[in-house]
Amino acid sequence: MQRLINDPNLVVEDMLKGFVKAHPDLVTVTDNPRVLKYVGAPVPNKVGVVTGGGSGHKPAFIGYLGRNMVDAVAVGEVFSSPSAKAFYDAFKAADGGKGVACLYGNYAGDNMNVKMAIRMAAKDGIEVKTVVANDDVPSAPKTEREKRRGVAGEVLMWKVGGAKASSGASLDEVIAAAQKAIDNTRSIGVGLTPCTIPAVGHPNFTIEPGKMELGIGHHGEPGIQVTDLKSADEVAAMMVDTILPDLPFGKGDEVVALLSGLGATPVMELYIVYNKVEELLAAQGISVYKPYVGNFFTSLEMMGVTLTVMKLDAELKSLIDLDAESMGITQFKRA
Amino acid sequence: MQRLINDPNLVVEDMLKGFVKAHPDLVTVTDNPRVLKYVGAPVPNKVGVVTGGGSGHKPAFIGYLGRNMVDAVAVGEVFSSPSAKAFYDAFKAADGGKGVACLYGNYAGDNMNVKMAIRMAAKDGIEVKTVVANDDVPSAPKTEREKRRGVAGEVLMWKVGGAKASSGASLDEVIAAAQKAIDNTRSIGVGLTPCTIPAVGHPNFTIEPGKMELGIGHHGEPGIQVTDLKSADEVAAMMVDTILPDLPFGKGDEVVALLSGLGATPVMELYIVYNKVEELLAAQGISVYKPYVGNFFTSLEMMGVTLTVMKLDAELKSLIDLDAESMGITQFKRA
Amino acid sequence: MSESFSSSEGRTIVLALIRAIQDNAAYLSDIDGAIGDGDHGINMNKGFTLAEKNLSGGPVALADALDGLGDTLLTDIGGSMGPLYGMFFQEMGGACRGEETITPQVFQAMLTAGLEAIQSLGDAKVGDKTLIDTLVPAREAFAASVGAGDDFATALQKMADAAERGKESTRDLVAKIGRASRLGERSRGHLDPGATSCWILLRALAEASRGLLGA
Amino acid sequence: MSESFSSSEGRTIVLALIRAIQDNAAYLSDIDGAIGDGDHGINMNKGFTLAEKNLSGGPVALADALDGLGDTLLTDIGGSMGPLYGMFFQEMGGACRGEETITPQVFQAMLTAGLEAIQSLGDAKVGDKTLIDTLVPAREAFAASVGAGDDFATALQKMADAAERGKESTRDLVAKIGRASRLGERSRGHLDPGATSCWILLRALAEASRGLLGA
Ligand SMILES: Nc1ncnc2c1ncn2[C@@H]1O[C@H](COP(=O)(O)OP(=O)(O)O)[C@@H](O)[C@H]1O
Ligand SMILES: Nc1ncnc2c1ncn2[C@@H]1O[C@H](COP(=O)(O)OP(=O)(O)O)[C@@H](O)[C@H]1O
Ligand SMILES: [Mg+2]
Ligand SMILES: [Mg+2]
Ligand SMILES: [Mg+2]
Ligand SMILES: [Mg+2]
Repeated sequence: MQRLINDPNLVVEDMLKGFVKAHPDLVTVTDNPRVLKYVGAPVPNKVGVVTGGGSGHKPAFIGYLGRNMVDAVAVGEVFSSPSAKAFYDAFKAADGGKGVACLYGNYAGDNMNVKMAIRMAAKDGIEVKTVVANDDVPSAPKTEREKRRGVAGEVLMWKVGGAKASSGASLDEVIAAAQKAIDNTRSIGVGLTPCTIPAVGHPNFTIEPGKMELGIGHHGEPGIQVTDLKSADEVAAMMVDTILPDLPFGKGDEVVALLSGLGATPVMELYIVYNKVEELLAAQGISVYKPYVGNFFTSLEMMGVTLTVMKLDAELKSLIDLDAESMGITQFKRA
Repeated sequence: MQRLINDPNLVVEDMLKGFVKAHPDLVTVTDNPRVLKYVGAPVPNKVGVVTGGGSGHKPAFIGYLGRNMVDAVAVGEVFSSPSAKAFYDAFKAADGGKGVACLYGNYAGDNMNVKMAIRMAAKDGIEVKTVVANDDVPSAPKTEREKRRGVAGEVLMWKVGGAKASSGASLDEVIAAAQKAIDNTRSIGVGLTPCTIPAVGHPNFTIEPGKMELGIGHHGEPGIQVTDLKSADEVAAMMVDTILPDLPFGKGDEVVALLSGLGATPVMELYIVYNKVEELLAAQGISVYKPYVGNFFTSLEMMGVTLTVMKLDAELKSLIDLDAESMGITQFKRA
Repeated sequence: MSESFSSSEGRTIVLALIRAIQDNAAYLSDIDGAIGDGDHGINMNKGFTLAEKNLSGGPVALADALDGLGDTLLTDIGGSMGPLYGMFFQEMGGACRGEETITPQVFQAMLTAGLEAIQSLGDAKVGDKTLIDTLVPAREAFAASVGAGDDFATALQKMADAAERGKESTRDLVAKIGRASRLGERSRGHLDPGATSCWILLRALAEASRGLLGA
Repeated sequence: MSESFSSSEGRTIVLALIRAIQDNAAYLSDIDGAIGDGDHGINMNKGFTLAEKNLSGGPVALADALDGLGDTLLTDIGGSMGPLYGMFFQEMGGACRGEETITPQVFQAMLTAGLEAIQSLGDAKVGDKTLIDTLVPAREAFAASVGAGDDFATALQKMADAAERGKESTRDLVAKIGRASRLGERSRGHLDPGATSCWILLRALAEASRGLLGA
């Protein structure tokens, strides 16, 4: 395990300390060491936007704290849901009096902890509503969409939800926009190597050299197919072919295409894959309104990529276009 | 080799195509397929800022094309200098009539190709002056600073040079600012794993599991010490202890601290290392005016980090603070 | 040998649970290493050891002690185990709140409340290779034994035995839920870590209770 | 057997150089694999094959043919080999520009110009384990042979033989420059790839020239 850590049981603590030091203009601590918030939170009279999840997915989750983005994040151990208390404290840190939109991913632990945190918040009179991201196509058939995992589509859900909240919208409006974002979004991942949780010390699944796993999850959850390692163009085609029919996307659609590395894949290769993705979308009459290529949602030092495509309407376009300032996404309108 | 590529001899071509598709608002092609330029270049009456180098270091080099940053980049094969013609064409693409500042790293190939490109440009009446980054402390003793390699300090040289050029400065002023930036900057790298050039297909150096190499270069050039893999805190201390005495940095200094991953190290770990770096600097009375933590200058899928520290004066501070828009660095002043 | 014990013995019972997890932390991680990610013992030990710190010094009502343990797991552990075991102990505590003594009937209500809490949170069924495979037969055995007229101590022993058989049953199962489900057929032949920790907890609970009954 | 050849034979000479690199591309990469990154043959082959495309069909002056080869290497190869070999051939071309025939004196001037171009660009010295270790003794052998009154063909042969000995000398050297210097002592025992490609080029140059001389 070639890793730069101290005590493997304290990687999250150490990382959080460094993160706060590196981004003092964006984030700050709260009373709960497992909750960070945007320096501006709670923004009075704005719906609070909260997320949370296990660590090891940088920039997710704390990397999306910021202006017009997420207000507070509950932080879990590596690949493990934050506690109910952390979600609850994140709700309190984010609540500016208009309620809280908790936008998170569909994992058993997160579902349970969020459910209980909502009960705790209700006692304080804080209204919390949720959107549960389930953009990962390979994790369940379309007829059981509620079983699908949330993956990099969460980034677009936060972008949209954060922008909507900043527009002064009500909690129901924020929830509706974020829900629309995730309903219009489909993702798929391809893994090329496993990864190692520091406290565990060895990979807890394998991908043999020369092989790849189509449909793998962000924690190494099983995919739909293990094949010989394909070329970048073939991988692009496999991903596009799996997700386009699922929504379905079609001729004339304008989309966001987000191609994220899983951590250890050189960014050079993300552009090689994106080159083909864009070409394949164009061939189907789908135009990329806004591309995001980079490491947006990773899995420690896993090699591989995830492709996320979101179909846009006028509202989503304007929300995607809004300025944003966070470690993971910083964008400004052209002067 | 678990890599997402097509023809290993065409990775640069494929990557460039994808890059241009992913960043149409920032970069555009030129007649030379190995030269990309900022969409706004040449900016009339602005000194053109050019760099170039081998591929495989993303965001470097093309990732720093943008507003208030670099105007044109010459692109080489993976880990191999661009041709003289590419540098020459980059000069032409960047020249807005006030001459060109070529800010690049100290490598034999780059030195030779830039030298010849300058001769070619002279025939066209384009004035080109250079700053050659040599921030890598371990690559030669201080008495032979001219032999040192340029590493992640180049990013700060581009930030400063790009900002200075945008201020309307003359070529000599831009060169002076960029030279001051690099003269005030010291770097060091630590490698934890080797990397593989796709066209070669196997690593061309080794770092045994459980070991690390202090002072390694961006292409695996030899470091000063191979040791057992140390903790993040110890690695931070080794890096800080090597570079601080070299300038030297001291009590009361305000600095930029740039901690870059080498490609495959999880970003989580960069924050773990940064946490200690900041603490060690503070202990010496050195305060971090501006931290940059992330993947700013990588070496394919090498694991490891580089630490770069730049001592600031009033001019450098204001140039570092200026808005910038590029794939590698996007920053805006607070509204 | 008595047919009930005082509800003021919360400290005794919960300390026994904590010791059981501490003593078996490495074993539980080893089991998790075979089909999971090897951290089950680490996770559980972290939570239970923290609960020990939060346990006040003097005698504590069983309801409060169990509630406190559940609280700590819920607050500090996260993951799936935090809420599952957290709610399990909170609901067990709730089911004996206000009782002066713990009778077989109260104990049965506690088991039922704990099991239902877990079932309402997770989606696991018997046969999915989870702690449910330990808990369901354990509760049934206790209820059957009490129904058949056995004394409290015997019913507790039968509960622990059934928990052990339930735990052992997971060896031949293919995991349907959680991390081990990744392995499919390869998960067969290994114990489920959660089922094992659940057996260790129920065994400790039975032994401590039997001690208080003078058995 | 004549003592000069026509300067209009540029195509013949440069095609011989191109073929020599193409035929030995895999060999050169293998050598580079032992102490470098294994791409020397790939790099060289790419440049020389491109130069073949740029070579016009009919007879070409040697000056133009060499200049064209140098141009392609300079324009399209990059790295260190592009400028080093690029300038080498450009300067060789420059040294015979305007000559009607290539005499031993012209040829010697070409070698000297090429060597000086490489020395002025790179910092390598004899003994650093680079192509300089081939080129320097080759030029000296040619000059000595001409000085001693040998005929052109003999001098060419002595140049090629010296190039081979120079190349072989790199086997016992420790690399001081370039990628192989990373290996320190471990670079000893292996040929230097650049020294080897330089020998292959000089041998092809000698053979093609001797052919034109009727030797
Ligand atoms: N939904 C669920 N219901 C009941 N038990 C579950 C559920 N999901 C997982 N488990 C239990 O969790 C155990 C693994 O726990 P642990 O190793 O602490 O968590 P993780 O799998 O996140 O590393 C499994 O052995 C299984 O018994
Ligand atoms: N400064 C220099 N002068 C002369 N030859 C050099 C110099 N630097 C490197 N070389 C030659 O370059 C050869 C390696 O070339 P190549 O493999 O194409 O480049 P790279 O090392 O970048 O992969 C070495 O064997 C050496 O002979
Ligand atoms: Mg586990
Ligand atoms: Mg785990
Ligand atoms: Mg080489
Ligand atoms: Mg090379």
